[in-house]
Amino acid sequence: MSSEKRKLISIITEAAIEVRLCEALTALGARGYTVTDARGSGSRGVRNASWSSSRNIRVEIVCDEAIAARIAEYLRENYFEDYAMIMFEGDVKVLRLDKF
Amino acid sequence: MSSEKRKLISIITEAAIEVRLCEALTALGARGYTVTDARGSGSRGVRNASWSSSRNIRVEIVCDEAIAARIAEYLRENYFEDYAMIMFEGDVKVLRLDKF
Amino acid sequence: MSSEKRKLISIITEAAIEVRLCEALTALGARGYTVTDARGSGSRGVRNASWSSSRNIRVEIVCDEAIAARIAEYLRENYFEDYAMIMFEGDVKVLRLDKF
Amino acid sequence: MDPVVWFFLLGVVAGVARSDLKFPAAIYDLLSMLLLLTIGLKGGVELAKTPLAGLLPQVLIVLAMGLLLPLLIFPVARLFGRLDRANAASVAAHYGSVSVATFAVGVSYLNERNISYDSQLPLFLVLLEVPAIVVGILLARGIKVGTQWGKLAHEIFFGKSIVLLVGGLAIGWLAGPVGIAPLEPFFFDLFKGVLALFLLEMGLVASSEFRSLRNHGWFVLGFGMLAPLPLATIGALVGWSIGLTPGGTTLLAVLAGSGSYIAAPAAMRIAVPAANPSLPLTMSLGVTFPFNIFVGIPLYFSIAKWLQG
Amino acid sequence: MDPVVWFFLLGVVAGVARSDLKFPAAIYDLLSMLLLLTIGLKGGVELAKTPLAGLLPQVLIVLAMGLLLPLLIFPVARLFGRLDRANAASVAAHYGSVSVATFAVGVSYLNERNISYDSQLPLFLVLLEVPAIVVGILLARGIKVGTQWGKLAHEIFFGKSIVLLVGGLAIGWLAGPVGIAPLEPFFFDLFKGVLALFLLEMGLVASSEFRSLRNHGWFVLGFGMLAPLPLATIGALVGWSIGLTPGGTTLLAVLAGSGSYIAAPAAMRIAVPAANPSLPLTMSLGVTFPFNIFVGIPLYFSIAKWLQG
Amino acid sequence: MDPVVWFFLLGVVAGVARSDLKFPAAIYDLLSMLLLLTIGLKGGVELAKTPLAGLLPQVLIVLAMGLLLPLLIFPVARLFGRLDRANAASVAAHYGSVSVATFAVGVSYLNERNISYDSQLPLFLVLLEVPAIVVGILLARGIKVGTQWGKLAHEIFFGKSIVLLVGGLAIGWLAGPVGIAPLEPFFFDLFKGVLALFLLEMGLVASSEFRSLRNHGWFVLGFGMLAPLPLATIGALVGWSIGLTPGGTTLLAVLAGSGSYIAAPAAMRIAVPAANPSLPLTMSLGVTFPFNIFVGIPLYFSIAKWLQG
Ligand SMILES: Nc1ncnc2c1ncn2[C@@H]1O[C@H](COP(=O)(O)O)[C@@H](O)[C@H]1O
Ligand SMILES: Nc1ncnc2c1ncn2[C@@H]1O[C@H](COP(=O)(O)O)[C@@H](O)[C@H]1O
Ligand SMILES: Nc1ncnc2c1ncn2[C@@H]1O[C@H](COP(=O)(O)O)[C@@H](O)[C@H]1O
Ligand code: NA
Ligand code: NA
Ligand code: NA
Repeated sequence: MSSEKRKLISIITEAAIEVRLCEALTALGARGYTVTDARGSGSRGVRNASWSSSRNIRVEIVCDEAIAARIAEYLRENYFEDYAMIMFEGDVKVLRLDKF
Repeated sequence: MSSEKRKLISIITEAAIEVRLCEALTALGARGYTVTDARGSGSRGVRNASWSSSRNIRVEIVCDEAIAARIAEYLRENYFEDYAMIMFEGDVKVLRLDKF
Repeated sequence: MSSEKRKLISIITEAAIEVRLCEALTALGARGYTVTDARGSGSRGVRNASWSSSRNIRVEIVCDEAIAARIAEYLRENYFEDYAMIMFEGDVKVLRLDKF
Repeated sequence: MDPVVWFFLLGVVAGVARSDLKFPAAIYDLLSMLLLLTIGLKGGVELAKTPLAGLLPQVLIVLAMGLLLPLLIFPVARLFGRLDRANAASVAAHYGSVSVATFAVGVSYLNERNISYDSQLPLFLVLLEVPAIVVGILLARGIKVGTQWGKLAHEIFFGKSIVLLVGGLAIGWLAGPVGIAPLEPFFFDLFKGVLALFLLEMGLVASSEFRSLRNHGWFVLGFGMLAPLPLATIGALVGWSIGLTPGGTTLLAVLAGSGSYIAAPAAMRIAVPAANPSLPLTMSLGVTFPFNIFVGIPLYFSIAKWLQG
Repeated sequence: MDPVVWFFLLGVVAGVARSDLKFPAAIYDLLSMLLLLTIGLKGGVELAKTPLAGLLPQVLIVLAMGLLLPLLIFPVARLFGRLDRANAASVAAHYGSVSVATFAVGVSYLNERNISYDSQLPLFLVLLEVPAIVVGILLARGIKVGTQWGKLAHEIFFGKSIVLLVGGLAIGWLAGPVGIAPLEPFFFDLFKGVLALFLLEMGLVASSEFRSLRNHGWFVLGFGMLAPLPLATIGALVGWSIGLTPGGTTLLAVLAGSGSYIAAPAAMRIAVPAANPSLPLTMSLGVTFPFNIFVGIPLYFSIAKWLQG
Repeated sequence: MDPVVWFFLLGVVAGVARSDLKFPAAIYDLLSMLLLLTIGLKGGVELAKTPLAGLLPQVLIVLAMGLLLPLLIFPVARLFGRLDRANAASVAAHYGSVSVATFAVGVSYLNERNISYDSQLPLFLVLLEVPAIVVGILLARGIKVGTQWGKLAHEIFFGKSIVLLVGGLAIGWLAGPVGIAPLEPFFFDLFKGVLALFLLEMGLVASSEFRSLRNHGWFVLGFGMLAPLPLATIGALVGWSIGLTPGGTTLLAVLAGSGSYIAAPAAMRIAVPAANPSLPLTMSLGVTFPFNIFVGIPLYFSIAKWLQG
């Protein structure tokens, strides 16, 4: 199968910043992204999604190494300090190369 | 821990085809699948889930290499051209081998 | 980017045990976890989320090898036999090491 | 103007202004379920009051109209829209079928003016939903072998909107006015409010369709604006010919002149994958729906009156 | 027939026909919350009108019944169902406990016929929910050491259905008829409609339970059909012996003859993991619930009338 | 006591007892949407009855109050709370802005006692929502260059709560009492019930805020308890000075004395990331809201009556 390696970036953060974050991702060169609603717990305590300000989202971006690095850099500079946010990166094989 | 390598297939596509897609996956030999609701953006534009026809789903299948290849093949033939869809594949270690 | 390898544990199981499971994860040393609602199908049949007792959740934990092993061990002992549950483990690179 | 229409405008404004106002999917599902069930129930209760005997001829004529409309639309879409076969067929299916929300606005338009309409109209709504979709699929695929017609038919006839409309009709008919009474506060008294919220959501979606207008070129705008009137006129003529009241004639015109955006999109997406789903949706939701609730409905009403008198 | 029951049938038909009609989880949660709160509120308002003094003996007898029923069911499930200890205990817990929706249908059955019932029935509903679950857990686990009884008790008594029922009762009782008045349009007037939607969803679920019937063998079908009558008769006798009205006696029979599918499944899943959750659910939702709303309730009512005179 | 307040208590009890009762996010969204829309609609209908001409001076004074309040709160938070600039500004924004739910409870408090209030109050609610947020942002960031003021302003003015409040106002005003009539069963008759459910959810959230109280130290508790009265007094004085009725004066006091937990948190989270979002939320939801509905509202009402003579 004609496939190739890409990075899968997963960001879990506050729903409040969804719009701005997704705009930024596109600006940083991501060809697309996927968002799912989530809840959870971490260093900033339990965020259980019942009240609007305690909702999480899980944003996933499939992209190449360069963009992945740019996104990581951007998040560290703009969000890590002030927002409930984690980010991790995995390796994936994709089809439809043109799309990523 | 008695575990072994498997593939984790992730498909992000239009909610409209959930039923048919899941039937197909089972037919292709997948022992199971997991579906979560999603929204996102890609080459076919923003799909923000508010209106029924603009909803995405995220389908995940843990399976062996052979079935993974069959699924990829099947999607390329039947869905890639006409549907908003991406697919990527990662490596995972599983417990309960019997189940995959 | 100052990053390091961690394990990403994914557990897909019955929503009924969310509270207890998350308590256990914290007790086992996980610094955090993320939960999303899901539906799916597997050896225990179709769980399509319409009725409260047929809902699934997808729990993800980013943690180090040791904790990952402990979680796997714990699940095998306490849940695998009686509950609809699968678990798989992948490799991820994380930022904000302090958090995991 | 009917206040519910203001909610549509509010949605449009919020959407155009890129407000973060958004309906959770679950709420949209609830609202559309209530809309469909209530229209069915109301129709069933009305039907229960009237003898079904004489209805058969009317039913057949309306069904015939449902089969005819897409056949008229298809060539237009092919010629003037220069659309390929699949997309032209999809447009035919959408506009041959009906818009439940437009119908609801039409009903509330008549209620505001205390104009009664024939009890079989909701039945006609149900009858008109499916045929055009079937014709559209045939136009797109031909009688290809290998097509799982059984499966398709099943997906169309047991799609949720049909099930809720028909189910509501049946329950309303079986229970009758007396039996339904205890359900009225929930289904009937709240109807206007549920419709208002649904229109608010539709406004939000319509606003995003506006944006995709330019991607689609002039035909989408043109067809969305110009098709309703002739189509509605056919509906009005049929209504008049089968002897409906002015109110009933208006609503049949509304049904003929409106484009589906619930049943048809779902069915076409599965049956005709090659058709671009956003094209007919932009037409029916972004252009025709606003046109109908602001201009169409009053216009069709005057046509109906003129025909009758 | 009570129109709300038609909605259950509609759900069954849609489910059996594999329609794509589906309730979002959030809507199911809303409907069940409203159901529980409203039943509680109604009960509380009624209680506020009556002196609680004389109630204690009745309360104790009803509680005793709640402890007795599972003890009767357990051996039956062991012997005839050849179920292992955990599963037999789970069945005992489900059928010893009560079905809120069946109760609601029973209430609306009586309302349709303008038959009044004793104001303490909703209180009895609450009282009967828990004991059987506790007994069931004890039957399954024995007084094992290591069991976190405190934690379990907490999860049972503060489970959402109990909290909403008891909370509703308390609020209704504290506010009284006058205080509740402004809440009536939302909670009371809409109740029938909310119940109808809930039954539609239950029909969808029941239809999928039908399918798993064959996996479970004859006992599930047999027990689901045959258990309600004797259990309900016990309830009717108790109701009669503590001097309830025919209406009240009917409802107590309904409570005894119905199987839980909200509180019990949740509790047993955590407390008795070894028990197959689908077994009692298929029984209570796939067999007993339909039996009760179509056959049982009228039957129990005639038993109640016969007992009274 | 107003029954809706019992629902808040029920939520608190359930939350403190760590019940698994939880509102789906979609339901919370629906309830808050209905709350905002209804308050807007009611206000608009009232406004439609009264000449807007004389209103302008009042409007300006109320806006001035909205700009003043945060400027008073900021130094207090800096000095006594020893909060850094961002957090002090955030507190100022939250308490300078208003709490829609507290206003709703205030309205229902007056209705219970058949006390009328001036028709422009909902308008004032809208007017008071935004200014404090803007001031708060300015206090936090200063007139920094590089701040995308346009984008910020857009996010604040087209935030969903503003859109729904203003939209409701506009529709209510345009439609007027007659036009809105058909929407009353849904929006107005159900209002009390919707508010009750919303307060139940708020109780659940408040209970979790109680837990984080200790993380925040005494200032949060102290400010949450002591700030409302002086702030409300300012509101009452303003109300009295512009000649509002006792009812209207009470509600203006309620607005001044309550802290926002919908619009302000959303805006501050984006505009002042450095501010800890949980701090003002714990204050306004965990301390001030309960204080206001149990102690504040009656107190403000007596102040209002006393002022009036
Ligand atoms: N170790 C972890 N594994 C999985 N998810 C996590 C982890 N830590 C944090 N999260 C998620 O990220 C969100 C923000 O994390 P934090 O900034 O640590 O509060 C939490 O609410 C969780 O949903
Ligand atoms: N690069 C990407 N990363 C993550 N998700 C994507 C990406 N591209 C597309 N998607 C998701 O896949 C869906 C369909 O993609 P497309 O066919 O490109 O429109 C989108 O709506 C997104 O939810
Ligand atoms: N092979 C698989 N791939 C993805 N998800 C699965 C798989 N098998 C099971 N699941 C998920 O795990 C849940 C429980 O699995 P089971 O215990 O096999 O019934 C199912 O309801 C699915 O959501
Ligand atoms: Na049409
Ligand atoms: Na029972
Ligand atoms: Na304030």
